[in-house]
Amino acid sequence: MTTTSLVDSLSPAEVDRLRLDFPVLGERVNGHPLVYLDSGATSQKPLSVLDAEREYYLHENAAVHRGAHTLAALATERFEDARTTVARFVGARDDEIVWTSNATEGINLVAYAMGNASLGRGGAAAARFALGEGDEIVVTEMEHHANLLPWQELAARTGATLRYIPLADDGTLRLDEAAAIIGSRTKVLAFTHVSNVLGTINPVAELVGLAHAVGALVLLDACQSAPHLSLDVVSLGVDFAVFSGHKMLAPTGIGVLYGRRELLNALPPFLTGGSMITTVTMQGAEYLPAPQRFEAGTQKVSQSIALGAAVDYLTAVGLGRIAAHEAELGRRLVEGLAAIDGVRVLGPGVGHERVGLASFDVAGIHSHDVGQFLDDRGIAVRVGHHCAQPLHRRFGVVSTTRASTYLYTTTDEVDEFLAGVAETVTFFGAHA
Amino acid sequence: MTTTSLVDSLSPAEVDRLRLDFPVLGERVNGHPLVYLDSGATSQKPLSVLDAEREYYLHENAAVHRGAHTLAALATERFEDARTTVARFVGARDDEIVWTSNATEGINLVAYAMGNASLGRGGAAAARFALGEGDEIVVTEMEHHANLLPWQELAARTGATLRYIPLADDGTLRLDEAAAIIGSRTKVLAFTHVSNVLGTINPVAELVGLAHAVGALVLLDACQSAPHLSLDVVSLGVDFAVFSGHKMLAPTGIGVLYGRRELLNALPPFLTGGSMITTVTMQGAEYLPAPQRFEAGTQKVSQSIALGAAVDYLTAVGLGRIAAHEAELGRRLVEGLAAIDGVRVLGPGVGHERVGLASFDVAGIHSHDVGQFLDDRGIAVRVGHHCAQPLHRRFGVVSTTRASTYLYTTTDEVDEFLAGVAETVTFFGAHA
Amino acid sequence: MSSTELQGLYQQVILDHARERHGFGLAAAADAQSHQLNPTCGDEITLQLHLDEVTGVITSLGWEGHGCAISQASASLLSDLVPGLPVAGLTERIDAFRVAMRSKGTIEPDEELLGDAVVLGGTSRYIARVKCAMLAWVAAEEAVLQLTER
Amino acid sequence: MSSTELQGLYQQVILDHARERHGFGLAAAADAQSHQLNPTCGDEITLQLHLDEVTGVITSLGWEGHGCAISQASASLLSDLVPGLPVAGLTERIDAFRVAMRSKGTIEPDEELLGDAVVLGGTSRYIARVKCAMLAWVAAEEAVLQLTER
Ligand SMILES: Cc1ncc(COP(=O)(O)O)c(C=O)c1O
Ligand SMILES: Cc1ncc(COP(=O)(O)O)c(C=O)c1O
Ligand code: FES
Ligand code: FES
Repeated sequence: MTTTSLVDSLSPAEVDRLRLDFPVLGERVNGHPLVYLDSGATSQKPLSVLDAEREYYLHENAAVHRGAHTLAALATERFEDARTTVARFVGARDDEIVWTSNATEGINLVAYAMGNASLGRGGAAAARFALGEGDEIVVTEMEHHANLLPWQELAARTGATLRYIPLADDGTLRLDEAAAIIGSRTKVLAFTHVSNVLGTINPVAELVGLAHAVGALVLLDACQSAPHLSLDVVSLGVDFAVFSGHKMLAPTGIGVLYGRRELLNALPPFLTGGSMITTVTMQGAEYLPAPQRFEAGTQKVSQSIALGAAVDYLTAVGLGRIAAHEAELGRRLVEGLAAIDGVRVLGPGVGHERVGLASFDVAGIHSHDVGQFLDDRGIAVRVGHHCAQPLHRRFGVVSTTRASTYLYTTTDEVDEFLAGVAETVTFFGAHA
Repeated sequence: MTTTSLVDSLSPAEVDRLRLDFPVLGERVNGHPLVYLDSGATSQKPLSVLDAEREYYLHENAAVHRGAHTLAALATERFEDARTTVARFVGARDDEIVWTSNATEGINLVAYAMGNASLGRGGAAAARFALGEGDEIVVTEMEHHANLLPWQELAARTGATLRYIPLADDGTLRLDEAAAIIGSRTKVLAFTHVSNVLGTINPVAELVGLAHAVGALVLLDACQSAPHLSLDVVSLGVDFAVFSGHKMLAPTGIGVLYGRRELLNALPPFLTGGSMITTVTMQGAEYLPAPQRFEAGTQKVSQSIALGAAVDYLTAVGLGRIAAHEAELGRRLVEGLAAIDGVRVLGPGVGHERVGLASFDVAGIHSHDVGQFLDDRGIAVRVGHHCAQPLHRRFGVVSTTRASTYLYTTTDEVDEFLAGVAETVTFFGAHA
Repeated sequence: MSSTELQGLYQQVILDHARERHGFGLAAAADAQSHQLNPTCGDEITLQLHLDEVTGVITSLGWEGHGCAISQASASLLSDLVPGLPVAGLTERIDAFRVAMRSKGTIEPDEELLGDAVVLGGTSRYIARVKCAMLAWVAAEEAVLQLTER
Repeated sequence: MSSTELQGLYQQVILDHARERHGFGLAAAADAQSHQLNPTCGDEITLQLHLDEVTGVITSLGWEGHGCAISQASASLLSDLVPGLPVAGLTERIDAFRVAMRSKGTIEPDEELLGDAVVLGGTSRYIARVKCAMLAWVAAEEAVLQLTER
């Protein structure tokens, strides 16, 4: 059913071995062993990632791309090596990878740079990015706020119109509607690869096809895909893609913007400051080509290096196998939840493809109460709107409870979680 | 002479003890013990800072301000405690401290938010931040590119005019000119507290007085002061201030924007995304008050916690004593350099106040050759324009060599550096 | 199977109030009305106060909204507490409730002042849930402000 | 006092060329001219090629600019190398020089092709300085492009 079913999954013994690399998974919470099912919000980190960052500070720390001393040269090399590692991971070229502090910043970068182009910055080369009245930006109804608000604001600043592709009741995108909405006025199409609430994998090729047919640019929010599936930005054909390190074994504070080379070099700068210029006078400045053009000021050096180490870890395990493991866990989650009375899973039902993530509503019990009950037995899930209020509104709920897995999640943990949900119903229902 | 001379400095024995907290200072470079005189670019980190971050990942890592599980609550508490620590450090209130990834981003945040206000975002409350033709932004000729380019770009986007306060030959600001330039058209005055090239400490009170007399906002670039002097944003009377963690013992990827509470709450958002809203529809959004209003997406959690630990370290040593120690080193640097034939120090000469930092030109020898020679004996200095091209142009040079100290710098290191500079002259001169 | 601590948070009285919400429903008009939103979860409440203009005593409190068991029980318990209180008496109770809620479990709420609402005391140990318990009380506080500013 | 490695970087020939720069000075007109900037340091060079239109041989190379000893010596050495070369011969030498420079010290520059400029070989061990050595050669490459595109 899933495209990854041809690949071997991870064996239980292997998962147990991997777990040793993540000491936090051995913590006890409220007297119970931690069952961490909130990797969709942020992942845990293996020792190799923590060590990579520490080693950097113990032996090589210096300002990069500045100064000629030995530490600075070493730091610069490590920093650029990490860029190469990440570039290979997603099938891009080195100079197509821009460091950001998270995916949110990556999307804002593109939106603001387009806003700058709309105000005439970047000259004729940037004219293709300019927006104005009559132009349209298209997103979907399932976007995370990070891939919605920057476009709302850009529309408000430029006079462009924001439109959105609605959802079918099963949580898939209405492609018929998409075909009607994406048209000659469309300048950008921004959508998520994998929904952080529904667990659906969107049909990238179809959407890219629609957008490129009308000359629109495509930005892919790969936050929930880059950590879990193998990703090739070139074969996906997107123009821009963003993701966050903290969801894929790396520390907080580091993210990635991929952009096709000629686009990045035509786009006006966003943040301005040191290390991104060739010449500055009091009157104006000349900017470096990408990626430096978008990397103003002192960079997230140790975090980039740590993201490189995280990618090495993921690559060593194998993205295909991680995806297969998580697809199994996702199936188990949905089947188990669907079997509990009063539980309604959002998005694709039993038997349909999804990643290792499920959001659900329990009739008559608020998600925060569900989460609190589970936390009492050491099970960490996320509750609330998951930064996707329009999506929740679409399904007639204010909030849901979400369980999300990663390579270190065991089937036993999923089972414990399912038992916990069943008991939640009893606990809050038993008093009826 | 310096205001800090009443405070005890650090004894050599104390500095030696402190150095044990910084293992990288024990490295050897090119066969020599490392003499790290590039703290003005980025500081080294004590073990307590590295440990704080690691402990967080080993025991508490989770997404903050989201979800109700135990790890998330712990992480949120640590994260907000760090904010309190940093707020106290600069005399601000908790909700006046916004995390950024560096000082550069902090300045861009204010400049872009003002740009957004200029486009009508933020409504009537934000009208005071709007700029247009006829309005003026004032900076100085000594600014780091980080405090120049964002304003140049803002001027270009809004039609406002950028003006600058020139420098006297001794590297001080021409206050007579400042008084003539700052006037009723001035909307913002942005200047650096301490010059990263000259080592001068600018007269904040006078400049704030001039700006506030005409109703202009003041942004202080505290990058080179927050790590080295005790800073009180309220008594300085500035409206905004920015600084970077990596220059003050913290990791890369974390910085701070201070803003007066009522200003931050009136300023339109800059980056938009998750965790900064109350309500989102497909048509628009309501934004949270500061600081969350400016903290879109997953934050730099472990880096904030590490910055809190860095501030604890600095506070334990004492900023007054650090400043006194560095003032001594600064004196030694300038006196030593001035005594070497062919060396010209930029900025205040012997006998004038400066921090522990000096940039200089060696007649007939390019700064990169000076730096290379010093590096050969393990001495790390910075060479180039130090992201201050207009300043260098003002003094008729393309680049300089810069030595900069910190609390862990010894007088022996300064002496070794001075001997190295003298030998540089001989080496490149001896072949004449 | 659930820990005694959790049983402390979700006492029987709380679960009962969450299910059968006292004071639920809004009138067409009121002497004061406040709407509050809990930004961390998106839940909200609208709360009304009705005053006896002559005696200065609050006659009733009505509310509508959605939220977790804690927030719903808290609003319900508050609506039981208020009728018959002078405005200043309500303010005193709001203050006392806030102090207990912010105490991280160190201060037991005062039963004299807060009546059945003391069952919410356990919430103060769960920092992330304090806003839930406070939601109705913050709305009441804003409504009181409207009454006193008139 | 300075290490042998450093002596390898700053060989006597290099220091001499840095001080007495061959080919320094620009003509009012040239057959090709390129301006290059080293963004890491802000140094720059303007370089001109003069061609014998009949034989297709480069008759001379002139340049002006500022930079470190490596960059100045490199331009000076290049201007010694070029006169008498056909355009294709210059391209061949630029390519050979680049390969050596990018080799991190693993490839010795070919003396047959590069003459005295082989003294710059030590630079390839100092990644941060490779751009210094390359600056004039990149300018020459761009100038050659102009010649061949005519
Ligand atoms: C005075 C001054 N302002 C701004 C900056 C920029 O800081 P960052 O690169 O950390 O954003 C620096 C340091 O590079 C500086 O010294
Ligand atoms: C689909 C999706 N997009 C965007 C984001 C935002 O990522 P970040 O908060 O790391 O910027 C997230 C995660 O929160 C996400 O799941
Ligand atoms: S979770 Fe929303 S009020 Fe409690
Ligand atoms: S340092 Fe500028 S060319 Fe060498």
